[in-house]
Amino acid sequence: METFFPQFLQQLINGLSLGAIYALIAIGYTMVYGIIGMINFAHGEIYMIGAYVGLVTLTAIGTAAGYPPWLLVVAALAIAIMVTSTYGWAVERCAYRSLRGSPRLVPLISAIGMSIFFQNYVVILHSSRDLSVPELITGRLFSMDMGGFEVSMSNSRALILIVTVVLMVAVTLFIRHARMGRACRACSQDIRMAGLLGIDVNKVISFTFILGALLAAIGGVLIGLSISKINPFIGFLAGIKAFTAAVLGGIGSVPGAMLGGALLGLVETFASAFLPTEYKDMVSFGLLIVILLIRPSGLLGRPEVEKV
Amino acid sequence: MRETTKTKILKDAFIAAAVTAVLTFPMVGMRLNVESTGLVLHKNFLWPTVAVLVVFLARLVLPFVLIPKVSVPAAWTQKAVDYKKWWLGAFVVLALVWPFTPLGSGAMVTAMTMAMIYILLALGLNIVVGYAGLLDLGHAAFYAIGAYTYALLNLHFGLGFWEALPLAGLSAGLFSILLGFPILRLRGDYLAIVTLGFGEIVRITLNNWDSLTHGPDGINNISKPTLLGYEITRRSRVEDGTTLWQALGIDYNHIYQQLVLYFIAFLLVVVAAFLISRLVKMPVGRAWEALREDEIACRSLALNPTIIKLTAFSLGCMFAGFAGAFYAAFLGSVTPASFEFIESAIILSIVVLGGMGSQRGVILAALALTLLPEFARGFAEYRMLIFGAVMVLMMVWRPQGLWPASRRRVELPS
Amino acid sequence: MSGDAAEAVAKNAAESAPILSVGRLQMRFGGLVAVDGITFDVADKEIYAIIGPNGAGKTTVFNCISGFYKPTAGDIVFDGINIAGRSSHDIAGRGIVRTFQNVRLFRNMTVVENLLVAQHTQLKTGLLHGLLNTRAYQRSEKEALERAAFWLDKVSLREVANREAGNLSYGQQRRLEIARCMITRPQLLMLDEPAAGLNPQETVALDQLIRDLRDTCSVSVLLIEHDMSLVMEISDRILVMEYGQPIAEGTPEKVRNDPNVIRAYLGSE
Amino acid sequence: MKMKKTVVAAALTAAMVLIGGSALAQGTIKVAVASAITGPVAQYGDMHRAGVHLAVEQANAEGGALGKKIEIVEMDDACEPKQSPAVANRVVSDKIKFVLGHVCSGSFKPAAQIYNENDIVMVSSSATSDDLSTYGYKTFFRTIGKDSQQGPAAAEYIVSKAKPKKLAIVHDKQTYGQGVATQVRNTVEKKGLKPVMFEAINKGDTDYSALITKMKRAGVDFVYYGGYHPELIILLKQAHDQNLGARWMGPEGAAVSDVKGDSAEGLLVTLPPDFSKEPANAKIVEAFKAKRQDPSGVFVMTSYAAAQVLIDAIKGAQSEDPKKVADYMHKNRFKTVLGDVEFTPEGDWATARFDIFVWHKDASKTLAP
Repeated sequence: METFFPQFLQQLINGLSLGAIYALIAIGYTMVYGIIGMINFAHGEIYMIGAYVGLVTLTAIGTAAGYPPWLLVVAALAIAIMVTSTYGWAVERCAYRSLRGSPRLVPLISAIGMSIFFQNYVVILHSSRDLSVPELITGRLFSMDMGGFEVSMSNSRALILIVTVVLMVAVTLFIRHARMGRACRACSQDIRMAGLLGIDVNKVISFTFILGALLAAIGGVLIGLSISKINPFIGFLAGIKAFTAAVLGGIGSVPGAMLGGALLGLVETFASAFLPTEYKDMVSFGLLIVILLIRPSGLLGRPEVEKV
Repeated sequence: MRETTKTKILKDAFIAAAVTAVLTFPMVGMRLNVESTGLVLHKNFLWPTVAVLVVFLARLVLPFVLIPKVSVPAAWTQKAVDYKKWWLGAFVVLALVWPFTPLGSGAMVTAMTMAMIYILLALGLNIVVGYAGLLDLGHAAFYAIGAYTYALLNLHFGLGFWEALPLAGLSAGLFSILLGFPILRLRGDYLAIVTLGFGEIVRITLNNWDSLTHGPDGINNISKPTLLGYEITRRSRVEDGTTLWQALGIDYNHIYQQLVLYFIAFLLVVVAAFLISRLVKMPVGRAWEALREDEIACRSLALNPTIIKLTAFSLGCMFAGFAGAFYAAFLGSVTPASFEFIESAIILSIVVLGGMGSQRGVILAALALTLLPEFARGFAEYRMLIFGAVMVLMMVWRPQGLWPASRRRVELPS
Repeated sequence: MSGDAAEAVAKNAAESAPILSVGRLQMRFGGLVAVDGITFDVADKEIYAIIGPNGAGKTTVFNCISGFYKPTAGDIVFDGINIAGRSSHDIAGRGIVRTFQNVRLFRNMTVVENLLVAQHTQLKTGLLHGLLNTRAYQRSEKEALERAAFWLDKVSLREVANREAGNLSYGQQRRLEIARCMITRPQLLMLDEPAAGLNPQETVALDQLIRDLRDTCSVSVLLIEHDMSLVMEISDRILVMEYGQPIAEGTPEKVRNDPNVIRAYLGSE
Repeated sequence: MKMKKTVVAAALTAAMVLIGGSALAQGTIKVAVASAITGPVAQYGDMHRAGVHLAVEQANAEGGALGKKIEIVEMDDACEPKQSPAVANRVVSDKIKFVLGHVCSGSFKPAAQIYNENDIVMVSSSATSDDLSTYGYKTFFRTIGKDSQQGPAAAEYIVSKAKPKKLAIVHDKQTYGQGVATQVRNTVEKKGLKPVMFEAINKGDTDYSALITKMKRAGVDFVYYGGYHPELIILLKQAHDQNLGARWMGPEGAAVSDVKGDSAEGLLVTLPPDFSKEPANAKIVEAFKAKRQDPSGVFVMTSYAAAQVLIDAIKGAQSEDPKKVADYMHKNRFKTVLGDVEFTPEGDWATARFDIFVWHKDASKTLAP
């Protein structure tokens, strides 16, 4: 059994780095839900668009042009952030703003429509084929030989983990201390009252979508580089998994998104480690249904009392 | 025009144009393409520049031109007179006659048969989403359960379509109660996500459970429905069986089989539409709508919300089961690939486009969305794009849908 | 209602068995105790009012009785059964109906449909009956319509019968909500600030309507109201609450002169 | 009850006669090309159409068949089962007697039933699922090996040449992938090599690191993957990241230009012999290059051959009657770019041969030792 612990450690690393991917996307869901109580169904597609803009930038610059890989990654990130945040803003402006007062079903269906629209928008532009992303981040951060079993973590995975942790801390601090952060918290408590107290609710909501899109863009580029393959449909599955993470952690709470992401990543990894791998998705969907039934407010979320 | 408003409009126009540029130049203008030499970027900035100009001019002109609020005059939709079911009659006559007009080509009959299947699915989902207000994103799961129930009964027990049809509806209804009971107390968007999760679980189970469902290969050679006891295929599957055509003494033509399938689908739709229109007028139908309007008020009037939701959910899923059984017979083979989330999204968009809680609207929308691609073949590529866009536009401009139901008028006894 | 007549009604009300009796009701949300030690009972055909400043916990008591909140302590006995903690539709089925502070009608359904839904539990709701359009089904639907017509006349809403509930005036909506409660043949009608937002004539009409309901339909009324003139005028007995605690109970006369009540409302010198 | 039946029957007959068939198309022999123009595996459709179009153009240049030009009618089922009956019904109602396609096994099955019923000759150059030839369709043919022919070839190589200590078999749970993976497992087990793992992954998933770690723990040194290239690319990369150090092998669905980079170096692939290298096909390879199409694409040559066989069969049978053409195809051997093609009674290519190639990081391939 001497290889059990190293293998367990390797699976732990796999789980955490997968969890980081989910957390990065989950924060977009959590912030939007926390503030206007709506599941932004199109958020998975915003992540996908981030990946595509990153790839377009890389292809435009051309990997053979002799720039150092890290510069290319930074350039891809910068442009992806700029463009995808605009998409995030545009989604809110066109599809959700005018539906704010309407019954809960209406904005959700509009979000589903937006998600289908973006998927096919990219299919028409870049075809539905799998496009390979140049491998810019290669090599391994570390690899330890533990009793004949090599535990290692690739640089691209390590980068995602580090970036996610840094972003999470930054966003949590921002929400707690910055002026706009306070406004976000006020809106999430009671958006009508916040409006009455002079907070420009539209600006806060737009900001939330932009921030969510920004994080999704970073996720899109980094994950694209790590998996080295993107297609117009990666947003759908990643979106559902990220939403599961957000709900697991407690929808509406930013640290919850991170905890939920890490937990879901670990659960999926160990599920495919000990069960046949094909049941991995079943486990995560099962987990989602169980959480929503037992504790819809999730681990760190605040339970919502139904006001009569 | 004070100086400030003019510059403000100009500023707005520039911002809008800039935003459009950021949105379109990197994505629309630069298209990735796989070529033998690898990934290549096709730069063509025509459309993005057009888009930017259009937006810029629109923002300039917009403030001056007051676009009349496009809304159909209330009187027209909310017609006060209580007309008998003219729309159901018109739909029946049209659906019976058109195959014999020059339009009735093989491809059109097949497309119409698929449209009938989608109408059946949408009518079922309309009970769940339209009347009871429960957003179900996993309707394709019950569509699949119905299809696989018939396929398996046909494969293992040799049951024909007509014997298996009620069982398919029953099994879909049963599964919906099994799922429904725990999840129906969830609030709107949580319920949506749980049903979506359930839909994916059903699809993955069908794909992985090789011993029962033959996994990805699916089940093939499913027998077609029989008409008046005769088989409608060219050669009977049973040695001495006589086909309908031999009985009628006419030689086989493929379009005959398609027509029979089309009429069976149409029959299912008419029965479903009639049943549902009765259900909606009954107390249970009123309870659905009341639940959609205000669950708390319902509870305060002694209506048990769980029971009402369960009836709506199980009936809706039962119709999806019937549609699934017919789809299996129509296609002759069933694989998990036909029941992905996109099917649930299509059925939902039909209900939404038609007008939630409006049978005639749903039928109109189903016909429109399944037949449009037939007319414009090139359009097929943009079909899903337009689907998504239409769902958004409908919610923004006309949440009540294309042809909303009008409230029934009741004569009060003096 | 002169003072002594009120006294007489209140006295005999106490003797006849109370249809509702609430004992030491307590409702706690996490650390906050919203309601504590509330005890009162409502006799048959009595109009019992609960008054108190905003945030006194009046609506919380209502929600506990009607089953929307599960009280953390105390019991609520109705018709001899402890209904504390039962589901709200179960309690409603036993004959306790309520209105809401902000009117909760089925806005997109017509006035008549609102009244038909309210009779759901009494109608033939079997699927087969309806589908086969059996005679029993038709008879029950016709009866339902007749009862609806009766109640529409009673609250004078017949001319808007086919209009959507959402399009009615505020006063009309209030009356429809009361009619919708009464059509279920309740034993106890709970009114949550029925006079809120009504003009003086409408309040007088409401006063007559409540008395008429009590007298003709033998229903007891449990009332939350801020309009003191209406409360003092119509109630047999009154419970005054402040910060979730009962501070006085008795006939309108007794309560009006009670020093605690005066302090609570007008503030001590 | 008897009376009612005849009345309904009479009405039905009258209705049928009204429709009647449309006039027979003169001048050209219509051939439907049921391809995958849209959908996730569109690039297999591109190869399919490239092969077919070139073959038909060259045949028409030499006078077509029976003095008539071959007219291609392109149709798209996007590899979706739901869309294939619509395509099949269009073929039937347009009175087309010959079909080159469908591309994917999954979407071919519903259509095959309809073609079989209407005696329409169907020649697929990419659907390899075994059960297609088990339904006794007399007009079904394919110019590509089926899974059970491709599986053993790979298994043979694994057992005799690769001789792995610990073999793992993974597939993508799709008709094609699971089919060929199962064939490989059955054959290696028959030859006494028990795989330590036989598992499926989910199509569209992007993280297989847990599976790679499981293989590393099991000490796997050889992995056979059944499925298309998108998932294989990720598996190879993540195995490379975790330094699994195992040799990988895949079916012809994995041999696509996207598979490149050092994680793809040394990948073994079973492929029909690379006919673009055959000297006899030099002229045809030039023609492809002239149209900027890659002749080495896995389904290009098989599609070219499918068109060749069909046209030669029409010429050989001297008639457009599909039954005669099908008969001719069953009885004769055909000279094609794939070499000699002969069909079994079930319509499979009897002598389909698969060679083993080594894939390189620049997406080139060389014959395995």
